[in-house]
Amino acid sequence: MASATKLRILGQRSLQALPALVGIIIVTFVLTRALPGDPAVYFAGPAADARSIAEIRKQLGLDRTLIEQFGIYLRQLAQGDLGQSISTGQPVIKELVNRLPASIELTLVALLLSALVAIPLGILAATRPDTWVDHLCRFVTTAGVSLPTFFTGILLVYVFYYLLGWAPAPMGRLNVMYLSPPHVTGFFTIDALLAGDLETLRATLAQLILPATTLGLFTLAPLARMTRGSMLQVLGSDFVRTARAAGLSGRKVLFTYAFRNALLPVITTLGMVFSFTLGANVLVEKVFAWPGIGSYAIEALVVSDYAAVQGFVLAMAILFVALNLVIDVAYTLVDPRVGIEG
Amino acid sequence: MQARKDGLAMPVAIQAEPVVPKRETGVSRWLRHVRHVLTSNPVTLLAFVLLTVILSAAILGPALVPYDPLQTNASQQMKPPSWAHWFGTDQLGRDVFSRVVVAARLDLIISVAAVALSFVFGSALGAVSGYFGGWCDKLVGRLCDTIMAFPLFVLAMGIVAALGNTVDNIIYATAIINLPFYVRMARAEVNVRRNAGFVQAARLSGNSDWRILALHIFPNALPPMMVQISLNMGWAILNAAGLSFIGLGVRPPTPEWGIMVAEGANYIVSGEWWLAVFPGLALMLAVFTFNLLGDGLRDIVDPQRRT
Amino acid sequence: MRRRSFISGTGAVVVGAEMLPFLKSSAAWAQATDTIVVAIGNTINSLDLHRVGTNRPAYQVTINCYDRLVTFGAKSQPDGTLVYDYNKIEGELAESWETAADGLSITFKLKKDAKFWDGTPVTAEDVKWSFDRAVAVGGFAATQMKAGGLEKPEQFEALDPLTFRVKLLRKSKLSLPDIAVPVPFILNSKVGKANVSEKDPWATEYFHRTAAGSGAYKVERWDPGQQIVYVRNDDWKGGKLPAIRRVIVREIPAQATRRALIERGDIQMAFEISAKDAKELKEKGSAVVVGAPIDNCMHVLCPNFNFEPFKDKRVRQAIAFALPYEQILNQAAYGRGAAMWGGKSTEPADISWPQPFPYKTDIDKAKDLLGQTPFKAGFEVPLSFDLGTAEWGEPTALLIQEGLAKIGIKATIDKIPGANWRTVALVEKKLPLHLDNFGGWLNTPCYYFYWAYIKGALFNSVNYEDAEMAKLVEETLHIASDDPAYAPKIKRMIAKAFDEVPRIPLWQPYLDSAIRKDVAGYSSWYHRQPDFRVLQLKKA
Amino acid sequence: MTALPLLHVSDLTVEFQTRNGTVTAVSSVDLTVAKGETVGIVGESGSGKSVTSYAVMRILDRAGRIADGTVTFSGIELHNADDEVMREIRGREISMIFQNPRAALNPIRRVGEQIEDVLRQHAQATSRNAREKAIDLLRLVRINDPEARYLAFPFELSGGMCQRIIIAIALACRPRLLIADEPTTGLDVTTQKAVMDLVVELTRAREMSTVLITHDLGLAAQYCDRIVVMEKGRVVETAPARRIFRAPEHPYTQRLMSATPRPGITLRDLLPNRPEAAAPPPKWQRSPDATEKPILSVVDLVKEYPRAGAKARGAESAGAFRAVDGISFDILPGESVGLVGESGCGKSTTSAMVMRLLDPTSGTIRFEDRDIGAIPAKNFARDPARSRLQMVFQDSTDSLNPRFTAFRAIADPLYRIGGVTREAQARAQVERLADQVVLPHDLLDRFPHQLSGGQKARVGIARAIALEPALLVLDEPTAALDVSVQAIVLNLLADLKAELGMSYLFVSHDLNVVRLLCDRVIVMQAGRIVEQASAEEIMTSPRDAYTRELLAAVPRPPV
Repeated sequence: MASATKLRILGQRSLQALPALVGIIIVTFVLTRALPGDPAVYFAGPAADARSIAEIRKQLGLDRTLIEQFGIYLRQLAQGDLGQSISTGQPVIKELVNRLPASIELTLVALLLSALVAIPLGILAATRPDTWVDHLCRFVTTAGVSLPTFFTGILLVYVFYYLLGWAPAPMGRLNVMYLSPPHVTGFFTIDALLAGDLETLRATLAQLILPATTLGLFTLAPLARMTRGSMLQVLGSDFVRTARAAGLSGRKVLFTYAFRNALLPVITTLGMVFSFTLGANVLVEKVFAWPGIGSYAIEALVVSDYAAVQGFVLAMAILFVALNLVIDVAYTLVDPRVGIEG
Repeated sequence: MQARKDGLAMPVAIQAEPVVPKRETGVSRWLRHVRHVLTSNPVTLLAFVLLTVILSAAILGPALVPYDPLQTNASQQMKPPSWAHWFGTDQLGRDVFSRVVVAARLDLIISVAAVALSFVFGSALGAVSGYFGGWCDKLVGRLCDTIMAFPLFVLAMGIVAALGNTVDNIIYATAIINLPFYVRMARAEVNVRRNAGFVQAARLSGNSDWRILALHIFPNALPPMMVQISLNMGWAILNAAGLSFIGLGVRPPTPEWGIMVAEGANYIVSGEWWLAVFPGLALMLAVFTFNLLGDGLRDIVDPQRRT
Repeated sequence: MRRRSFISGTGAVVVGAEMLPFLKSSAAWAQATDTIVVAIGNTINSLDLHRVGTNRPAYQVTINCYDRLVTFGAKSQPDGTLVYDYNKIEGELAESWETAADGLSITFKLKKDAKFWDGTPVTAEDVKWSFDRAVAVGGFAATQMKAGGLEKPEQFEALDPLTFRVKLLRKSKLSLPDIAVPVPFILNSKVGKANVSEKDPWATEYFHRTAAGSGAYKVERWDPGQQIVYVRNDDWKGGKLPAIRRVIVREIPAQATRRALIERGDIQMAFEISAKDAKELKEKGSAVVVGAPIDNCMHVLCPNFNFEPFKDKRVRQAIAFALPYEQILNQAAYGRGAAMWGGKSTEPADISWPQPFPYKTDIDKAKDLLGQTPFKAGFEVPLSFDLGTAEWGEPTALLIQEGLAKIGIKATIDKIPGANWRTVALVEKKLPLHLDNFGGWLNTPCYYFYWAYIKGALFNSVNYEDAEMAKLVEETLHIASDDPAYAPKIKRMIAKAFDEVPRIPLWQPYLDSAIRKDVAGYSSWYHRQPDFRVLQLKKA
Repeated sequence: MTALPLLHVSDLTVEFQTRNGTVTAVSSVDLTVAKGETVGIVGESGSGKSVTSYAVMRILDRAGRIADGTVTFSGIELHNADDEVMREIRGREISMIFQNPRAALNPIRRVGEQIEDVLRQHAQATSRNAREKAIDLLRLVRINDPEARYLAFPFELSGGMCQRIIIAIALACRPRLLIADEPTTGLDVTTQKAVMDLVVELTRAREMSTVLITHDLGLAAQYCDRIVVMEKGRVVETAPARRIFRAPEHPYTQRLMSATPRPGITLRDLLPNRPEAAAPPPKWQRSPDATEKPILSVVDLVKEYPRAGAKARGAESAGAFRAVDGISFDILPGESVGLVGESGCGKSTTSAMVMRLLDPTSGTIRFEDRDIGAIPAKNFARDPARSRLQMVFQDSTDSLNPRFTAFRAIADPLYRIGGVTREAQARAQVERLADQVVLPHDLLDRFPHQLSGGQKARVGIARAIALEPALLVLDEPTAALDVSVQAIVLNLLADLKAELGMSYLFVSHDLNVVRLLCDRVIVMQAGRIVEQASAEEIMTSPRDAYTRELLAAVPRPPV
């Protein structure tokens, strides 16, 4: 009975996301139209006269009323057409498909790095609350979240690339001398592995390290904090006491009993941090010339590139919904109670 | 997504007899409590000391600094830190130290105003939807979902780009993207308390729903929200800095940490590290302070932590 | 279909023709001495200059991958750097050309052996199609063509496969130079015609993604927003075969990163670097800085005539005397520019343009001038600049703000994002006080005035209107520069510009790029794009 | 008593580091448990009984430590044994069961696996036969269909079943000593009896020793050989179970004894120094007068909840779950009616509806001749009847706003409904109320967490009577209190009723308590009233089977 219930719940959750998506579509449309500047003028290029601007306005459909424009946008959307970006001159959907894996790969690696550091730190702090270890953990992770990512990024580039020469040139996902691996998933690390090309894999990872560290530093604090908090709570709970009273080994108590329970809120945080990071890495992408959707969005926004901004936000929203679904699934896997108790 | 408190309940077995000294005035009792919170945790103490430093810079800064933060000086362009210019000078020969100190006020205003706005509106919406539930709850929930599904920084960028890059708009944008956090938190905190015994008791005492919400439930939801408030103050500053980095920050020549870091970041590679590093440190210190402040603030507002 | 990675690639737009195997290992790559890596700060958004919406950085594709009939030659600067020579027109696809006696037509003879990349010969039909396209598609291309008197397809005629004639509407000194600008580039019309549709008669969608020309470089790979890779067309007939076989142009948005890359030697060229980097790299010697003042271009402060106080000439002059020019040039442009102030006389000595205006920093005089006006108590005015030019715009604006404050004018600084800039500054022309950096492609003073001092002209963002000026421009625009009537009229124009200062010049900027020591042959162009065809790599 | 005790605790002192300095939770406790013996540790909250057991198991919080004394188990010194040794002993030699069984199990691990964990930790099973052994254990603790239950998660089991799982875990490795820390607190009496009987049966069969920690003297007396009474961290008396009831020696034990409700006594008997001399018990018990008009009349009251959750009970009606299923009863002026039943029987729902905090699905509630059931709960705050209907809540901690001082809590209804506007006026009235509930005035400025349980209960009562209501609903007002405090509060309630002439609707699970205070008793089961009679009748000659079962399950001290 449980699995069917759970499936139904997951279905409901994804349906619940629909109003939010509709909201996103409307808000984005209005927001982009509120952006200053006239794309027709921008599109017309330098030295365009009033007539050619008017022509282009017509061509872009900007001479119609907002309602009409919205209708056209919806119709195109229904056909899976996100329009064409002005700033890169490519169909938005294609750009997103190309760039999304870059952003996701970066974010995932960053989160992985971050989780690998933050979760053990959080556990360590929780097992020694209010000691110097705890304070140190808090201090270190908080320091990480206290710097603007672009600043950390440039600083890392300066030290590890410019001064020390340890890191490769911050020129995107792969150094110029490498060829991107055969496209399967769009994740260079995975594609390189699939192709068995270890050298490209190494090069890809090398490019990833600095931006991922930059982002990872930023996400350390929420993860460590949540891990510590929920571990503390679980370690103080009755069932951990029962387990200890039953003589289970410290390792078993800490991991099988305490940590698995403490993981639940950590998963939620991880999901939130993921979507937050995906949105926030726009700045990091800019510093590292990372061809992700974040840098794409910034450029698009600055030049009032309606289609690109709309496409980007929509993609992010869908991703966000999908992510929540993944969290729900993860939650369901870890917690048998999902859907049974409120 | 539920909010969990990370506090640890007191060991079950030791409910030591509450010891309360004789009659005290509310203020002195509160001060004693504050002192206790501060001394019990070195990190919190540090945070409050830093906060004092930042606050005094914000209040007294313009009176204290050695130079006019806006005064350019052709002969003092890009000078490294020295006795005359502790933090060096920038491209236009302005004194970086003076600018960093004076910027404290604006940055504090941005973060406090943004957080205050999102706190007031967010917690009010959240409290109402958590208490009354029903269509109001649904509506507010959808609103939050919509905001949350946006990549938040990009939403802030969009708002500032659309409305124009003034301090006011930066504050509004920051407030809007922080809104859902308060809504959800207030909703959750109110929701768990809406049928608590003391709320029922308040109903029996003839309190109206609004009064119960405002005077009985809401104040009790405050302590956990304090943590969120202080975290968000830090975010607000970082957010403003990020906006500056892409050129949507406050207008020059107003000194602001974010814009100074953003502009200075371009000079790191060419060796003028002081342009970005000092405002960066100030910014980090402020964000750091706010982040560490949370637990302390929560303990101060929470009467249960009082002895 | 997923075999060769860079064909299916991550959405790479790849041009057909021969595929050279990419070197996979870094060691092998480092040995490749005929490849350079170039960093640019902007995005190339199309391969087709004619297409509406193509941005300025994309012009480099046209310059390197397509040929024109004619182009400008080059000359050496005193410091050894090369710049284009406006007065020297050379053939690219044209072997020779002849202007009719009445000056109303030019006949071009094409090079016999010139071939497109697909091996088909370049014919006059292709030229005709390309010219027709340039005037027909509209937008910037048509506007630029019009400046040279090239407006209608009927003007263009393919006499025989190797002869092409342009009929001119009027005799103009601008016509031939206008044929030498990047706009009238020659596309492979056979490929083009094969890809037209009813909605798209000029195959803009096709050429947007695919280049098909006869130029020195082929587009090997284009990842929009990331990089473009050029590979040499060994069969090029337009000029001397380029020395560099492959050029990889990477888009690196962060300026600090570009600087780090060039200093570390991971790239061979950082195109369009900031004035500060130029100055410092030059001093440091960690890279070679190449650059020259941009012809016919000035950074100016524009007081808008729509704004009441600026209608008064004395207010504008007062401002021109209040600006801290020296400081601006040193602190905002790091000295990388030619002074445009401190002219000796209110009458221009010659017709060179741009030339220093007879103003200098003189606060007393400024106060005096302002004191004669109803605005002696001062006023408030927003001072705007384009966010995209914040690099120099912001410090300049700050210094101007300070200078104006000294005579009681309170300026508030307003950064305007790129998208909005063109709308409010150039189209609506409603910014009261702003910075501008217009430069004319065709290097004559009348051309500059045509764009910037005539009512309604795009770059006349101050709404300056003067009947005499309009008449002078009209009279000088097309006549030859050695015409005896020309110089006096130009002098009059410049004198008016001195006196009425609708645009207050600050300095003439440089276009600087940084190259590694082993790269040679860089040449600066009015169109502010890199020309990779002339570069060489010195063997270590 | 055998010569060598299995467990010997000597001079044990446990200290905790708190913000207010060091607190000594247990001081100089001596305790022995012989082989096969069942020892009860009895005491009220804060007596240190649980801490003593934690110290024996060495599972004190980080803040706590054994400051002094020795703990010897079968010759091994536990107080300074290293962690390795202790892990071997825990679960294998000494095991422990806790109160709140549901929370004591890992919520996201199958119960079978949790049993296996222990078996395998102590090498009682291999990966091959662990499952089999775990199922055997489930069978041992009388869990039906153990193969299926092996796969269950704790949330899928009832509280009683969870406690059986805990027992299975505790007994898995055949330990020699079982420490049961309030094992049945929070369980219904019938479940409590079943669980305790099971524990006794299993430990006896295995010749195990047992330490039963409880606040319930009756329970201890019924199941223990010997009883240790603790007060404020010290052992005040140790004696065989029978003797301690017959002839308690220590004054504290005597107080505890007398305060424990039991058949055949009156309310005043609960108090240690019977104040008969000072004030004879008021005539508060009244005989029902059929002609009198009831103050409250409930007819066919129904409350349905939509079946969102997969609640097992009441699953027959497809659409909704009926928490209260058509009940009718009256309360006469000045009458005290008890509403008794086990958890989930609908008694709290009923009281909430009567209180107009909850809207009934159908049925009428007539109060003082008005159908107040028709007035929506959310509007009732402004109804004139509001002041006439008040309530004392079960959990006095939960029912006091943590941010309100005692004064503000009591003054709140005075300001809101009582028409008081001035601070001085409120102060005077609150102080008068404080006097009525015997609450020292200096406590009025404290926050709830600075008050003891009894004090909080008094604040709650003072608040409830501030408006001089006609009907007071008492929802398990003493359930969370120690017996000695309960005794005082119950007497206080009786006095107040006599003084103010209120009617009481007393909701409780404890028949012994109800009997003491109530004229009439209503017994509820599964949303229905199964029996309604005078208190004496119910106690002496219950008619309904369920009532009889309830009565039988109440622990009876050997008087």
